[in-house]
Amino acid sequence: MNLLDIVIAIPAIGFILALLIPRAQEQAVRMVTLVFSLAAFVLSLGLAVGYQTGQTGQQFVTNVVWIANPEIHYHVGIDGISLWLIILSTFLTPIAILLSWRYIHQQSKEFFALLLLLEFGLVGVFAAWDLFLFYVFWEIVLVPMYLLIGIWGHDRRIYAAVKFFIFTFAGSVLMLAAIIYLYNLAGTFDYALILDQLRSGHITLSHTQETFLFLAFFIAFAIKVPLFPLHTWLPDAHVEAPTAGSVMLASVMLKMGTYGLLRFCVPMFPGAARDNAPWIIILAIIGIIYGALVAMVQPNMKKLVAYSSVSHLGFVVLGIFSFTQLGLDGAVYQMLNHGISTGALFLLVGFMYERRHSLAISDYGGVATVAPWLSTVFLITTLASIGLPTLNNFIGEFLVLQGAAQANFTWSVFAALGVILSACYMLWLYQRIFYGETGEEVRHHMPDLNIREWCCIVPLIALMVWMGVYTNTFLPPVTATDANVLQQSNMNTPLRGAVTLSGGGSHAR
Amino acid sequence: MEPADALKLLNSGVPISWYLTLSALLFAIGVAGFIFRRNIITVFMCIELMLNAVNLSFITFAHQHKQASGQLFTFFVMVVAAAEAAVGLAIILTVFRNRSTLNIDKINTLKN
Amino acid sequence: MQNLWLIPALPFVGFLINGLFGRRLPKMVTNIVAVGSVVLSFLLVVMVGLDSDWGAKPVHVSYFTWIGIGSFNVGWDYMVDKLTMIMLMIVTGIGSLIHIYATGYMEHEEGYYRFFAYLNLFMFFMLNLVLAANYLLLFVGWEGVGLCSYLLIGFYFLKKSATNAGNKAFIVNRIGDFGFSLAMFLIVVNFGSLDFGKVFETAPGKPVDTLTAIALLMLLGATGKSAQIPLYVWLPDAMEGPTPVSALIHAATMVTAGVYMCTRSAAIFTHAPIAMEAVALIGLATAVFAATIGLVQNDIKKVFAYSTVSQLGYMFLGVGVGAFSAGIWHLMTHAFFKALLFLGAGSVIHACHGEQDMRHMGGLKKYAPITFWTLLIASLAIGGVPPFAGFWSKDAILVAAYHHAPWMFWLGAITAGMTAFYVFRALFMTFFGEYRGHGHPHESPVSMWGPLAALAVLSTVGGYFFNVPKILDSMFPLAEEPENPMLLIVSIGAGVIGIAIAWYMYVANTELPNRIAESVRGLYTLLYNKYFVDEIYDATVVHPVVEGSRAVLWRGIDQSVIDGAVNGVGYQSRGIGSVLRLVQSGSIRSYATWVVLGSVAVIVVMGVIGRSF
Amino acid sequence: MDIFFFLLFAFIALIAAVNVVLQRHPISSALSLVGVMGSLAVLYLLLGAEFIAMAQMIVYAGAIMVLFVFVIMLLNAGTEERTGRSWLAQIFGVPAMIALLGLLCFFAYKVFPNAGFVKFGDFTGGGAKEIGYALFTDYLLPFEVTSILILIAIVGAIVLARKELD
Repeated sequence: MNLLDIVIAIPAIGFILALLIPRAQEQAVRMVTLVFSLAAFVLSLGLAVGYQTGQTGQQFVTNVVWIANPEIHYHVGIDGISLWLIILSTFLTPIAILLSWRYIHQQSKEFFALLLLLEFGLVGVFAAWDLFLFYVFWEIVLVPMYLLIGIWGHDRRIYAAVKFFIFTFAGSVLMLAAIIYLYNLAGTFDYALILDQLRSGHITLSHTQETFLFLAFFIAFAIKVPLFPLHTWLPDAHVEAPTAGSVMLASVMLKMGTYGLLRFCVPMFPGAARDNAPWIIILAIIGIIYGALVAMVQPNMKKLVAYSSVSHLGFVVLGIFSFTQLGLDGAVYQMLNHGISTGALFLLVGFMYERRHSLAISDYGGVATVAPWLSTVFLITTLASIGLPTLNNFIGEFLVLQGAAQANFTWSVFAALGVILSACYMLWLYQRIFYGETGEEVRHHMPDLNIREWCCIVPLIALMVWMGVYTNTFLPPVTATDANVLQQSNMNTPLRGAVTLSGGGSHAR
Repeated sequence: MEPADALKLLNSGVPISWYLTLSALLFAIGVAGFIFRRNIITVFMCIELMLNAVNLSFITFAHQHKQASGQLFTFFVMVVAAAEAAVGLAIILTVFRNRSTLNIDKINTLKN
Repeated sequence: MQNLWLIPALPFVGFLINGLFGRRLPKMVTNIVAVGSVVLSFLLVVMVGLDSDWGAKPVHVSYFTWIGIGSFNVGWDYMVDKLTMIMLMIVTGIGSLIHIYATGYMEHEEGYYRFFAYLNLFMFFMLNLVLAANYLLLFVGWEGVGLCSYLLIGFYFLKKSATNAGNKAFIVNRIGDFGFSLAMFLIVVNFGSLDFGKVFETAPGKPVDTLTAIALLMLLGATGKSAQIPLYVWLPDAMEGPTPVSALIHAATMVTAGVYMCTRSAAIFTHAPIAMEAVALIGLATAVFAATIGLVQNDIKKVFAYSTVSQLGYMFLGVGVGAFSAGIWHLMTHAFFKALLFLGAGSVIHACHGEQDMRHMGGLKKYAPITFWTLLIASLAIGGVPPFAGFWSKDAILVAAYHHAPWMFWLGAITAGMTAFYVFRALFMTFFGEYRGHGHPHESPVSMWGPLAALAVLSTVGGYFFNVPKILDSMFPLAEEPENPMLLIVSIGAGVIGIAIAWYMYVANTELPNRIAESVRGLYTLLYNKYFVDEIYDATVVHPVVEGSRAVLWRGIDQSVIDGAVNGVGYQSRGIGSVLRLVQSGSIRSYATWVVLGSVAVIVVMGVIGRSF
Repeated sequence: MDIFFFLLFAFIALIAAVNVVLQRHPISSALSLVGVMGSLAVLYLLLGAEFIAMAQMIVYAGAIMVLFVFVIMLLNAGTEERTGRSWLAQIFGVPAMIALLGLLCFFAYKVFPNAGFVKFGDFTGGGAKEIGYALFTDYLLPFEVTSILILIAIVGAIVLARKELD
């Protein structure tokens, strides 16, 4: 029983406790869930403190047999990649709870309890080192999110919830099949053991086997990411989800996909990953540009932000499959950045929805006059999202693009177009919502931020600046782990050797 | 069959297959009721009948193998049957209250 | 000098104070914080200058590692050498004057504190840009000043045109930044570092192709920030911002960042002759192009805006022909006289109660004499009349251009004539003749004309006293050129002729301009509408992208193709389901029968299996 | 004697079972079912299952059937009306039943062709003592789980059957 187990257990305990509280005691439910989520956050900070940056491999390991036959272990541990993702999950859950404080009126007990269940699943996903355990947590996450969308969502919530569920479930079934196939080969579900066997040549996969296993995992993760063209569940899910659901979905759940790619797909099947990298990267780049272009023309704020997520996560996939140190680091950093900045965007959109009860951009305008602080924090978040230097996203995008440039310069040329387009859609959004003459409706329904909302947004803003200016806090564990991933899977040689300058004339546009 | 054989048979007891056949017959009768009866309570009773038929085979096997385990299975079946009856009848009550009918042909709105 | 960080930090603190608490602070405190922080950092710059012998002893300070991944390290490093020193002096010096001016100009505006917060933030980023010791940190300033420009152009955010202009500025700059960031990627790939020292040291040994690509991508960045063809379109629109902003950001400092960057990267450019040629050509083309547009504009700020574009073209011409120090010289003198022109224009607009159309001005000489005299000095400076500041630097560029390619010199000289013409046209339309506006024009307060006077002094003597090529001799050795009096005469003559024509058309014979406009209707319309470049961009880029995204990508691919495919799968399974649904009759007895049939089947199967074993 | 008792009670059980199915009124079915259970209890005794036979009488024939009768009374269930709705049951019902029966018998004879005979007194492991011992040693956990199951069933039955409070 080490700190990590406690961090995993706390949300589960909180979930059960919250369910035991009588329905009428809404305030008590809120307080209990908030306290438990805060406790989990504080303890997860202990993980960061106790983490030995220099060492590669997992830390805070617990490995006990869960089910004897078939052999399934409760095997959890963290490394530099999962460390920050776990902290991101525990960090955002209290915020999600706090922002729903007044917003959820009906069945609030279940709502807050489900948020804790979601946190439990997320932390578990990022900590699991046993494939079966991973799958269990993966599916646990699906349930509360499905319910959050389906029960507390907006008008088309059932459609969105079912679409979300079917898309992700279709993928995870493929993954389950692949996991069981691996079990048949390796005789264990324990990821570390499987990895050892694969690397030591104890199990040898034929080219076809490796490709199919890779694709099974890849599709499951790509749906979650979501990678173009598997992304269409995302806008619907986001638009219909309650604010807390959107925040958790965008900030942490999407990272499950990219985390999976980095944790399982690449190390287990390095050959297949390398073979398939070109078309995956093309899809990622299409996603970057396509997501941005489609975001530009959305009439709905949440949809816009949702499509921008497609664009942002394209960068992450690009970084992972560039197979360079900078690319991988940037991808992990970008996961965290996207969690912070897009989470904040959904949060702010949620604040505005609470006031004006509309998500249509055309229903706003001139908000800056009546709610200057709201517009200021929105502006900072917008700037973070479009990658202004000194704010967090810039670091991630820069590293990803730099990594991509080291692998193949053409990739970074096209991917960098996404940076231009992100400015287009975000600034246009900002202009339409906050600038201009104030309408009557807006004038009467747009008070500025209150204390509770400040408490939600200030930590996020602070992190944006911190992560943008002082990366030394966050990068070293990530770097060490990524270097390990690259080295162990023999991929520290860039994909295409040295960079060649193809067609210098095209750069001078 | 010689009379002596018949006497021998009489003394030696009942062939085990007879018990099993009886069990099968009772089960089949239960199935028939289960399929053909429309009153939900009767259907429920037919289910009990089937359970009893199965119990009989359990006990027969227990005798055959000279082990108490078979009887214990029966014991558990009975316990579960009791629980099932309690909940099942409660459900029937609720259904009747909502639908005012016990005819299972009229309780067919499981699909939306 | 370990206090280097204080130079940008002071305005940043000012930004924080004014930004966070400005609403509750009295105007006086806002003024003191905003102006004080910039003046203090000016004094600090002077102290640093004294310490480092004005950059002769370069200073390099590392504060902390910003991004550190293995061997790839980007630090938060500042450095000061002579080039930086000049830029620092310009930025903080002119910045201080304009801050003082703005306290008067903005006095009655809403969001006073907000304006000064943005302005201080701009100073922070601009100083960061100048002090940066690596490309990434330079990029921080580069994007940051773009942000402040965006915020300040859209300062009057109730006006749609202002916020549109802000967006345009940011996005067009982003296109330039795209090039710059690609250049950085190439630098890292080829040099393994972004530090100026390391890059410039190893640059000569790299293949010319690589250096050319890097330089051309940097040029793309520079055309965005410094408003060169093809990305100049944002600058004229940027005049929607308050006038001090136009003076500080869109004339004196930010827009010259591109020139600074190219000069800073001289080690790369000088080894990429094709890129140098491109810089010169783009600079010259922009200079001519913008000057022709400037000839016919009626909005006083638009005239000066196109003039800025044109003058920036000159600087690029200078850089492109290898006269880096001349480019920087012109950058400096331009900062003096263009800031003065804009501040003067602001004073004029102030005098005319917000009117910007020169056709509704006139005769202001007697109402606003100080403004007139200072503006006259600025006009003489930009017109290239000796001994005013502009003459020296412009002449240096033209001479360098002549030695590079004579036709460039001649085009440049013609442009100089046009420059003189339109600036004096503006001057004459504004200050001579009868007042054509409404209300009573009045002179501006001392907080406004004080800076004007200071800048006027600089515009008069600044060019001669601060002989940049001499100062930068150690960095950019002067080419020994034979003196050629013909060039001097031509460049002075062009300016004088331009002034004379302007006088003839707008003072002596005021009917003439309309007649000329009538006689060359088509050309006039073309110029007046700025060659319809905005419209062309709109029709060829913006509209297709937006509408294409909406119709093809979103409605088409996303909703029809992908969702259609997904829903198609859904309908298929539903079709299968509807067949299977017949089984689900809802009749419990049917279900019971199924159960029995199923158990029969199971028993049969098990029997078969049992037998086979 | 065994065979006599077996045949007698098997006959009663079958008749009663057929009666359960054929009676139109549920109360008659219920009473017939009691008959089935009673005769089965005797057969259990013959098989040496004393405890189970008693439990059969007390729990099944007693408690559960009383519950049935209560519910029938409570709902005032009359004879059922004929509403032929299931063509499937009409067509496949009887064949399926016969096939099932045939199969069961077939396997009964197949698996136990001459497996032996049941004789009263051959097996005495079914007394209360033996059952109790097994229940509290080898089968302790299932036993306890069963008690929880019953508890849940009680709660469930109450929740389901109570009138809506609000």
